[in-house]
Amino acid sequence: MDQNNIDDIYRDRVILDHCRNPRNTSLLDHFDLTGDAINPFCGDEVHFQIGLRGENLIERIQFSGDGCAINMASGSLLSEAVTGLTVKEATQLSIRFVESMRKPIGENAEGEFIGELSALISVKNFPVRVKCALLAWSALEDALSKNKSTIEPDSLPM
Amino acid sequence: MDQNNIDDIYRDRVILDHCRNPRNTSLLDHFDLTGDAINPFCGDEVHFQIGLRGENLIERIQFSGDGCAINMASGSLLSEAVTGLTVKEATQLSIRFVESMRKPIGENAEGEFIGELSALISVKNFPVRVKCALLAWSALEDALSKNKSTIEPDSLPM
Amino acid sequence: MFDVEKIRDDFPILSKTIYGNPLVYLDNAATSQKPRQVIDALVDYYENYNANVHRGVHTLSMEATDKFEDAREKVSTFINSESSDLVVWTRNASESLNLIAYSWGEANVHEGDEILLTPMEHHSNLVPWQELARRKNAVIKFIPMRGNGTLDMDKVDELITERTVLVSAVHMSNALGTINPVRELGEKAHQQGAKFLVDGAQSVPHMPTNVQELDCDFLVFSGHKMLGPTGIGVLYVKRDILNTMEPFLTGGEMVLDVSYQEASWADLPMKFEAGTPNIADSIGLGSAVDYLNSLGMENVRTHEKNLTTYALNRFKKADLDGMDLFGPDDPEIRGGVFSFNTVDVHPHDLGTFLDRKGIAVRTGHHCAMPLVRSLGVAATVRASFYLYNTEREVDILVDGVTEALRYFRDGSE
Amino acid sequence: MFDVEKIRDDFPILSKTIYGNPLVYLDNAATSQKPRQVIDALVDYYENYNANVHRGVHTLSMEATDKFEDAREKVSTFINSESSDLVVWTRNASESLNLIAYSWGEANVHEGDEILLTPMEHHSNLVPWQELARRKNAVIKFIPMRGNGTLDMDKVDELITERTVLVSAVHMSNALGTINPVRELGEKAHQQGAKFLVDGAQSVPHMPTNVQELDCDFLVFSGHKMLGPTGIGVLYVKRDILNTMEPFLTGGEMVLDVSYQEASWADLPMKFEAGTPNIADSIGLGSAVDYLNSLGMENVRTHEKNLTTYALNRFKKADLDGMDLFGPDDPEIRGGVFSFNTVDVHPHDLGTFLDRKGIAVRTGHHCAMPLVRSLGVAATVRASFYLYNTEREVDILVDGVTEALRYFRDGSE
Ligand SMILES: Cc1ncc(COP(=O)(O)O)c(C=O)c1O
Ligand SMILES: Cc1ncc(COP(=O)(O)O)c(C=O)c1O
Repeated sequence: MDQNNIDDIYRDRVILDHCRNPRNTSLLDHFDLTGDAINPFCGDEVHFQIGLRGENLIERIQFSGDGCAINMASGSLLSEAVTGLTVKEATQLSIRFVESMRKPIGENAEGEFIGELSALISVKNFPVRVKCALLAWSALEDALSKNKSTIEPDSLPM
Repeated sequence: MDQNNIDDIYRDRVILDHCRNPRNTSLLDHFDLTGDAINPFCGDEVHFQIGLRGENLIERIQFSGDGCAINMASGSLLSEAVTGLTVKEATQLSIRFVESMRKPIGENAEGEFIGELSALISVKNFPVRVKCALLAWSALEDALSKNKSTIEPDSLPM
Repeated sequence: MFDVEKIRDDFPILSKTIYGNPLVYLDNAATSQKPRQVIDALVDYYENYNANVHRGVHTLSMEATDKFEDAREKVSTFINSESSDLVVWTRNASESLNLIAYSWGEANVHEGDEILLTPMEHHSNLVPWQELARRKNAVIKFIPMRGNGTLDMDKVDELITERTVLVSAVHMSNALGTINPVRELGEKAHQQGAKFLVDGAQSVPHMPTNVQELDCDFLVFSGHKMLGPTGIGVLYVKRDILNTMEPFLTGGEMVLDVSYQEASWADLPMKFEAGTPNIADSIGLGSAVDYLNSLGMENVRTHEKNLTTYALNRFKKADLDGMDLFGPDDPEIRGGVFSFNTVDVHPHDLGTFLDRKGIAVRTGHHCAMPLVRSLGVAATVRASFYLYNTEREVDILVDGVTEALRYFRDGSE
Repeated sequence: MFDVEKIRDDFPILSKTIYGNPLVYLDNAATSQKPRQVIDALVDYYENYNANVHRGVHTLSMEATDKFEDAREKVSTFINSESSDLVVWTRNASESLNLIAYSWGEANVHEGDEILLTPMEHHSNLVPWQELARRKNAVIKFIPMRGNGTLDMDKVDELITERTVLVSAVHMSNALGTINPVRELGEKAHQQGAKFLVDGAQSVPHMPTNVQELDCDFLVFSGHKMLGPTGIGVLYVKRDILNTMEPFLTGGEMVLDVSYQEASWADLPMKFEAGTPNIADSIGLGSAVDYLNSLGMENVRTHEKNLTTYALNRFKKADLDGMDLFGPDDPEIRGGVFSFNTVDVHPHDLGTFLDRKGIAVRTGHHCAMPLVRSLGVAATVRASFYLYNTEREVDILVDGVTEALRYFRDGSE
């Protein structure tokens, strides 16, 4: 049978791949920030540990979670995307990504996001699954917000 | 304009006539029974005083009330119809009339009731007004029920 | 443009005849008729995307959820609410009022507290407060009314005291047509720290409504009186207050998390909506709002004001013997509601007479028994207009009443 | 005769396609689809006799009142109630349950009293009792369940004590399909003087219901799950109990007499129906009952039992690796509800996959969170049947699930 339809969401198998083999799952020995998010409706969970270099650079990140393919892939993809970013850059990426997911389809191009994150943006075609893709970003925000006191005021999310 | 439609209910002007000139309205000097009924929704009221001959014969009846044409006509027509009946006969007439009013249209002939009462039966064509026609009968039942102790058991309404 | 004849074409029922006469529907304060567009919205829902809303992953459920929440958004914008999560679906204005009385009232009304009402409240904005006052030993007071059916606003300042926790007032009276100065009332309530509730059951359908301008804490209204289906009503509550309110009905849909021991609540507005909502009729009300917007609520109000002016003049000219028309005679503070009594002819008889001519009016106490009694009558006849009514229909009404009086008085024709 | 293909023709939505595939609607436990007859009844109401009910003297109002009360009569007969004045209209089963919890519960449940439930209750038959118990310091107990998703009836005798005031049980579980022995439960409740409530939200649509035979004190159900419109539900209460119950919502329609000081109540059932009722949808539910009667509820049950047997066999034969099907495997005590979990594939992913094939199933906790958690999962996929479903559709479902498992496990097709 024709699987094209299904591939809208599990496009290029990126999501499926990240879901089956999530990246950055090894627990960190040392970490500076932790963040969690839970969706009680479906029981999905995401947890992050973040190890910083200095006060600002996300050097290492550990992802663990439980839930649907989109949730798992989102956590895994996100962990790759923010590695090497400053806290400020990660915060901005998060804001931009969440906004983009919430905009009506067509108002922004997937092209805004490069690499594998653009696969995640395609979840917009399944509005009811958008929250699955956003749970990991909530956990990230949770983690980054705990860094508030140590980061420069202008890097705070608006 | 064609008034035929309206005359369904105010047929032969009997109702209109009884409403404008209700019968048996003079207060009685002596009476044995009183009965009242009120419809709080429309504020209509009916009151009867009944004077018996012996323990059973309705010799005189006084009607007073307030309300719509059908209510007033019903009280007036009823007062005429029961004068001269025994309590038992009046009770039976009341049961028969109320039943007849509640039956679907067509299930009994108006002819069941002779004379002016048959005008009242035609109110059935206006189901929403049936309760206007029945209020007086409630007041009659109220009065007759107070005679319970004095009448033979078999004359009680079922 | 507001073209009443074109509008009438949208309402299938308006082409009906009653006993051979064209229907003249003047019972709009009881419920309005529905345009084709609203009926079609219901049919479209049931034929094309009927499904239970929220959390369904299948296409129909997603579509139903979107349209259901769209409708909430439309209603929210219609009353200029800050946000659609302050708009709670109920069955009708009555349920909205009960929700407030149970959820806000139980927590905020205490012994000796005062609730200030007007004497022209519908039973639905009276009895729930009587019951609450009984449970709490609170006190209900009423703003006195002037002879012409308007509130005596001079008395309000002394009636609102520091014990007053709620002032609740009908915006437009369904029994008299009076349009009350709710903005002023609200200011006075707030000056004393009381909450302010507007019963918009008769105003929202007939004039522009702006909750932020009104600055009301609560607004209630019913869909069925504003071209919408039966079975759907609205409660708007200011965010600060809605946030503090405990749920009213509990169960499915309104929970966040449930264990065998306890439950926590979903976000606004779902926290106040237990069980499968009235999906179709919410969407139907959304479509009614679209229809009203397409006409413009200012235009609706203007049309009805013109009709009211016309009717006031026609009744005055007819100069009907023994006819008492209640309510203010200034169309600026009167909606298209004509309640009257005729000496000698009982309202029921008049109602039946008019019905036989195709004219649908209401007779009775209009769910405002104490008010109608205070007018010295047990019932009135009420003709009430809406956007599809015409001057021609006012003529038919006035002629019908004239004829009825003649008929009942002397049996002549 | 029960001809499923002919029946399907009555449901406009069933000819829809989803992503190019014919709609296979298997989300009936959430809400049912509606036949043309029911949709037509709504349209007929709005186009021909829409008016507010009760006490209107005009033709439309009389007709609306008649049809509205006819519908109540139909529903009453459908459940074999002694009389239609024991049938109260609500919005849905959830509101019916809240009405009982507030009106009967507030007056009859006291500190230390016990309420006995099953572990498979829908949130709507759980949370209102939790809230009541919290207010009253009462105790909620649960009948233990056996591994196959049935109640351990052996434990009931010791659980119903003289402190038990209410036993409330779902007749058919919306999460497992289990049909509970409610008659037996009711007998045990009554032996100890407890009242007995049946949540018929899933049973009334799918099998004959006879309240006198069940001897239940309360029965609740929703119109939208039995071919009726959204927004209309039913509460049946035995006369002796209903007579003692105080009103729940107050306001218009439910009063007999109102003064500025106090109010008295209308007769049953209006005493429990405040405000303008959901007239159209009551009539729509009446029409749904006509439709169900025309098929015969015994035939509906037989059709669904056959479908359940067929599906049980098909799933067994497919022998899907890591698939857990919940609920009893005896079709005599199971409705057409198939809740399952698949190791490795999350219910949401499965739901989305099936949707793309036109198959509408529900995924989640089905408003029975504590039950679903006790199964050791956070969510299940649920396929639920109704009278218009076919064996062919069961095949499509089983094939779809099979394919999904393959796809998600190894990405092959
Ligand atoms: C067993 C059961 N009880 C109660 C309900 C609540 O029904 P409603 O949402 O229509 O109030 C449902 C509906 O999902 C149900 O399945
Ligand atoms: C002023 C006013 N308030 C409240 C209501 C109650 O509305 P509903 O019956 O739709 O609950 C009405 C309806 O008659 C009304 O006119």
